[in-house]
Amino acid sequence: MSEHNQQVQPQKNKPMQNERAADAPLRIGVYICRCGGNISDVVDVDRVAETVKLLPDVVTAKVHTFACSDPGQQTITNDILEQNLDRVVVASCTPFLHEQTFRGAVSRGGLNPYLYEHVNIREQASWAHKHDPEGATIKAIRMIAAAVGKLHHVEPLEQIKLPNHRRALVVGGGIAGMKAASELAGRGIKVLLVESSQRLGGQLNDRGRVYPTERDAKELVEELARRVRTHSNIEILMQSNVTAVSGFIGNFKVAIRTEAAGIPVTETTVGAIIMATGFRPYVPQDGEFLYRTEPGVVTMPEFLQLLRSTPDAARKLTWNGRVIRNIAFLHCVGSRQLDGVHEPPPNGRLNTYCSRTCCTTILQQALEVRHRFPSVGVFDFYRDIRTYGRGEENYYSAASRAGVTFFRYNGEEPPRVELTPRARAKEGVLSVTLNDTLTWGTELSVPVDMVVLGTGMMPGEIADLIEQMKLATGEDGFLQEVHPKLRPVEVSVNGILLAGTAQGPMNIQETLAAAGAAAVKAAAMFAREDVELNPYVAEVDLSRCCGEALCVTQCDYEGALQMVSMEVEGATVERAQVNAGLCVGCGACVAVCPNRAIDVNGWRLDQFEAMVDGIAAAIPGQECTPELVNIH
Amino acid sequence: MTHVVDRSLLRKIKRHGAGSKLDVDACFQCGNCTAVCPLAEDSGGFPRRLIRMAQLGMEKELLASEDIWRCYACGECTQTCPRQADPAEFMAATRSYAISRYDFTGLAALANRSVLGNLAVFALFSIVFGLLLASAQAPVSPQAPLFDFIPGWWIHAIGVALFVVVGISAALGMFAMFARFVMGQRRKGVPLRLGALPGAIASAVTDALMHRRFQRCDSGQATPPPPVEPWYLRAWVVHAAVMGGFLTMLLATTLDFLFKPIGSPVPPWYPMRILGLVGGLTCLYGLAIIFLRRIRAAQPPWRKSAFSDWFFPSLLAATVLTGLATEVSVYAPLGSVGHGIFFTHVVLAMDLVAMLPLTKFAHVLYRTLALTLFAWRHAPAREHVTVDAQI
Amino acid sequence: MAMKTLTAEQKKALAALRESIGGISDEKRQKQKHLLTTRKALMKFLEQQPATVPQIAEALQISADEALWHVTGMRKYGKIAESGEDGDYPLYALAALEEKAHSGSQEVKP
Amino acid sequence: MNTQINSDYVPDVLVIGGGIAGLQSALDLADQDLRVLVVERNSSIGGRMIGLSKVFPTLDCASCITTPKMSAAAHHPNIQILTNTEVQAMETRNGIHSVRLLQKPTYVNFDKCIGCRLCEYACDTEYPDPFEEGLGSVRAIAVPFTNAIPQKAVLDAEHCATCGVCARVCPTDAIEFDQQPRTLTIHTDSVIVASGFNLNAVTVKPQYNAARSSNIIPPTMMERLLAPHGPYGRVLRPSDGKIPSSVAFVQCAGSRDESIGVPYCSRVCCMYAIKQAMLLSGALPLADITIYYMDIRAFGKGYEQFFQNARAMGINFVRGKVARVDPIEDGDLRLHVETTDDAENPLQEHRHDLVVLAQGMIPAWNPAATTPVACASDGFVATPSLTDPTATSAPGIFVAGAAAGPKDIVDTIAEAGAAAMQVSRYLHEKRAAVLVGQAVHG
Repeated sequence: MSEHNQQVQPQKNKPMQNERAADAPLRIGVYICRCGGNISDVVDVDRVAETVKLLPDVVTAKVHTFACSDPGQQTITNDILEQNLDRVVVASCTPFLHEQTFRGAVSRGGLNPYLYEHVNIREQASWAHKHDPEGATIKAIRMIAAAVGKLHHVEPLEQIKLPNHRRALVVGGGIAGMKAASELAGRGIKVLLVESSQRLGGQLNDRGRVYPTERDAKELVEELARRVRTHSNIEILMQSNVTAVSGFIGNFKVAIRTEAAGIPVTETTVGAIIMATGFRPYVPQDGEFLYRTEPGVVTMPEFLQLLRSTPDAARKLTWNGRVIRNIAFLHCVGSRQLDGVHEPPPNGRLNTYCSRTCCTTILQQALEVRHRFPSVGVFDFYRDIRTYGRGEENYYSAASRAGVTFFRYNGEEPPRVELTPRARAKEGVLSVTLNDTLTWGTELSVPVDMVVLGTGMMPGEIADLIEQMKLATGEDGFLQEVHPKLRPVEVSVNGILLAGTAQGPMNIQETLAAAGAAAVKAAAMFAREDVELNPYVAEVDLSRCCGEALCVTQCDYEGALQMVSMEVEGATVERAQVNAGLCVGCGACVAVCPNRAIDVNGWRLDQFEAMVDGIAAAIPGQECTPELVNIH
Repeated sequence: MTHVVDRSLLRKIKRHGAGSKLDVDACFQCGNCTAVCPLAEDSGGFPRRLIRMAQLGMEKELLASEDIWRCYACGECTQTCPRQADPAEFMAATRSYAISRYDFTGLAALANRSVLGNLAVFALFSIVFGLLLASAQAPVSPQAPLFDFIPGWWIHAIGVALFVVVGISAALGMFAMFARFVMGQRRKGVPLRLGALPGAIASAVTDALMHRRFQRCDSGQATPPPPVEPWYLRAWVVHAAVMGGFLTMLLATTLDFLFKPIGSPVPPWYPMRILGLVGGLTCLYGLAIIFLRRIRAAQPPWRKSAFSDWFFPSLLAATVLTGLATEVSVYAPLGSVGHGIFFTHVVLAMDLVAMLPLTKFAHVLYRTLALTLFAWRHAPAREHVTVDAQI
Repeated sequence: MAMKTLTAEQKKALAALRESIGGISDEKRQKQKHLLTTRKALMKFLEQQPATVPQIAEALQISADEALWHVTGMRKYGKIAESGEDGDYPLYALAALEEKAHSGSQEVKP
Repeated sequence: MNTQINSDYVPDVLVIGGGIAGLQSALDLADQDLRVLVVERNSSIGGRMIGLSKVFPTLDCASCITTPKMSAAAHHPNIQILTNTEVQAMETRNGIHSVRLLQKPTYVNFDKCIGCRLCEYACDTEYPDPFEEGLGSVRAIAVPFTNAIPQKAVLDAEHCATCGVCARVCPTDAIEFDQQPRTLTIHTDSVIVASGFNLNAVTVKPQYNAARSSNIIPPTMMERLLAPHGPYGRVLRPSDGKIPSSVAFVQCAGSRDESIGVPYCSRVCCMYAIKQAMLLSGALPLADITIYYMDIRAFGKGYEQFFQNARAMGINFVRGKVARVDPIEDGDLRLHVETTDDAENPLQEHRHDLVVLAQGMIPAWNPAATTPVACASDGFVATPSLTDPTATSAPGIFVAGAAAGPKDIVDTIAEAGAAAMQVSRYLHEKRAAVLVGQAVHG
């Protein structure tokens, strides 16, 4: 729609902030979001608006149901244009979600986007003080007062522009890594693909057929491997590991060590890093369902290996020299674990999540056993059958129709795998016993020759990389995205993207989709000449710096703050210098500088002081100021 | 005591189903069938619970359950089954399987498992009765009265003997079921009061005769909006017509046997004759509707038909039709054709009786017994039944 | 609200639109009439005291779900507002004139 | 007409559907400087998601996630959006897709309309609001809903009483009663099908009696009841405005059921039922909430924990397929279920005053009828490639989101990104090939 496009252009003829007469009062607009009801159900937003309107230089204060929606943003843009606002406060949800949204709205009004303050009155007021509406309302007012105070001390800032190396590093040569690499290469972007093992394809090399297409996993691996091997934009380093990462978006320095002898550590520069480090299969603890105690108890990967190594023509399924007549499949081994029911592993962390792929994998194998070896009885022990994906429910119904017998247990009462009493050993050396909820809680015992543990997925072992790259992991140990819907493949470090099961359990199509999603973010980033970063970085006031280097020793971010030699009044002295690409604006340096010679743009000490003054000031229009700390 | 799973029972039961079409393996134990059933009560046993027993090989429990007989095959479960596992047909197959297991001669198993077996048993009985009847046949002219063609006393003698044998066989089968039931209840620790048995029998027999339970299947409570059929087409009415007609004919025959000298000529308006005629026509009406439904196969339970579903009504229809033809030939002598019809009728009637404990027809006995047992099991708890189940 | 008069072209276009939708049928006319009279009656009823949906339905001789629908529409456009509860049912009352229904922004005035 | 786009506008990509999948694809493509045309058949972009209350498992309000994306797309210099527009047909020749579009009249000139809603306030014809699932009312001329984009009034001719008052109050003379449908054909190198899903009807299983009670509702209606600005402003049941005290969720009411021809799992129902149950227990602290299910499919990241939290909150989970729902007195409903949770008393009847049926997801559009795109036996777009799950059977045409099978929002967004990547790779390779071809032949 053309009218939207017109709104994109800032109104150039409007006087910009810095053209304002120095002594003219500010014109501040405050926008308070109901957030549907998330805020307004607790905070009296109308009262907040009326109150903050009385704060110095606030010329308008409005309430909106969804400030982030287009009409909400439009209100702000229009007010800037029509009421000549030169500062804006939005009090809504966390800035994590929508700070960028409102900066955009402010820009469209022709205002420098950093003349804007975001106040979080959802997480910090309405949600935190759900049962104290009065306290939450007062808190919201005070927080807005702090922002208004700060706005009296801000100047326009410009985003930091840094050169963008149009080259991506893909860590991991499984299907996610290969997919991401081949997509980017096809888009004309150079890719460095690093794989730690000797073969491409990762875990999928150990699979038979993939569901739901029932085509050979090898086909999929080979097709992707062919693409990455033949594409001129892709450089592959096999048997190699990333050993060090530094730098920032558009400009990461990585060190890669290749296992083969004589090859020195490679150091190279990339603009983005795609983490496709995959998962590792859950390995049961010794004795868990008699695993490693009885040879008849195997994990799913081991069983897949058995099926693949059994010739198509074989009439019987044998394992350890024994003919298998009955098989039990156990779901949720190492997944959906419950506190107090399951033995925690040595690291103490239970796998409470669902591994997403085990149900269909089990049913696929159960079906294959019934088809290839019709005399083998197949027994399936589940909690919930989770054949959620396209075509997956068919496996469940086909397995039922092929004569697989199902048993359902409560998570609190997992089945027991035991050695069969000697008297019944001829029916099977092992037995699986459970209280079957489908059989009105009756205790059932199924004699079998083999128990296949439906093992799930565990986070890959990449602790070093996580440490190196300062990545966050979730409670489940997998790499954590910023937000599952808003920024699903990004992490808190800009320029690092997630592809596939490094992020959590996924099946093959989901892995390929996630890899594509990661690639598209990299492609979009590389569409720009420069990388733009927030200007919230430290800045040294050379007139005050005396070169004591306290700040440098305090800085946690390698390379962000360095002492450099420079000429000052004819003498060569050491002074602190900030690398804007590496500085995260944490402020550790600010705290230690004895001369107040270093400060963080956008979060300067005088701005903090103004915020504190704003919080502490009397609430306008209120005779008796409520207690300052009304927070539980 | 843990139960050891055995998959073979389901395979055996499936052989009693409508050909290879019984897809009960597909059942994923959702319980829809039980909850949709207008007759399921208390334990919620059927059909899901019975399918589960079959899946796991719990034969003892399955045969001790009276639940299979409380189903009137309305087909609601099959129509709504999310896996299209056909629970109604499973129930029918299980009834057939149970008849075979209760019968000690093995003939039921032979008759119920295959078309050939069914025909073989039928042929066997027909030959035996045909030879027996023929053995006493006097050489008479085509105009001779029917009971000179085959002596009435001989028919009666065979008939009485047949009834005794069948009676014993049926009694043994019913006892087999009864004993399993009692043992099953004892295993579960459910107390049974002997004093409550007569009351239970009385209520069960009235239930059966009045089709009280069957009527619930037709109540329209099940599938909305009920395309309410006219009363004369409702399943329970049709079933009552067949049953009632048959019982009426049986009554007429018995009364004849008791009060009318053999072969004595009676006018067409003789009360027993009229009773027999009314019974026969009623029965035929019911059978005609059943045949039509099976041919149209529009919806469960008519969609799939096992051979036994055709066989028993066919035998009954043939018996009634030859009976009516015999009636005609009494008043309008048809010569040797009439003799032939009469001979066939007697053989078919004897087949019918002989196959009573072996075929679908046995449900007359087993269902009544099942209703009795159900009423008996529930007798002590009667006072509490009225509690509303709503939560 | 400033009311203009329709131009000749607008009138012509409106007539054409009316024709293109097959005219205004009696049924549609009745429906519109019913809507307006019901709304009017509802306003009048609520002048006496706040009422629940079943009470409104009974007073207006309409079904409860229809009553709820009218209440919903009138609430949306600021004619009535919720005012407390009576047992399991919310009470509805006439909205004070200055209390406009929620629209996107507080300061957008109809 | 609501736009100035003509057939001479040649986008790099045409995206069919302005829901979350289409918008995400469009944004990911536009950020790579590709020109994108988004075609949406409704009056606003935002799709299904903009009608939701909150989203699992984070319980973010759906608007907070959707509206910024809608807004970003609407403001993006590389994205054009056509609302009220349907795809009529598509054909492909020499790798160029010619897509015939039908723009339905809105009777409002979008270039003139300023979204002031004066027409809406003046109109006195109301009809059941489709955005509110028919629960609320909307006027015959109205801005579709609070967060709609574009914020333009649209006249519904079917319900219009043709009184003309809208034209009399419109400050910018935007009302155009003589607007006609317009067809235009767009030529483009690539297409993304993001046409989304519908739910099958609540009446699909006659045993659930939805035709006989307005208190048996689809989940989308429950979303509106729970939405911050839902039709009633709070949770009430539709038959008489009662505050519900006992709410049932019947899972697999329109899927995993061969008897109604939808054998597949709809993938999202377990999670949204749990979410709705949690939101309900917040809105109605005294109400009993029960979820009747066969298998809880909490498979995604953070979903299992979400399910366990719901259990801990006191939401009842009853394992069993509900067989019948019977309307009884006082507008209440009686559910019949055999549960495997209770060995002693499995056959149960439960009384509730509001029942939500988890309907099945079915395709919203069948492209196979008018375009080269093939569908699979389940009716959704077929994705035959092993390595490129967003590729359709037709070269240059890709698919994202629920058009290729039931999918939750997280998976939809990932897939939309993947489809966008495929398109940009396809275009790059295609254009590189053309350049090479020109170099060779030229």
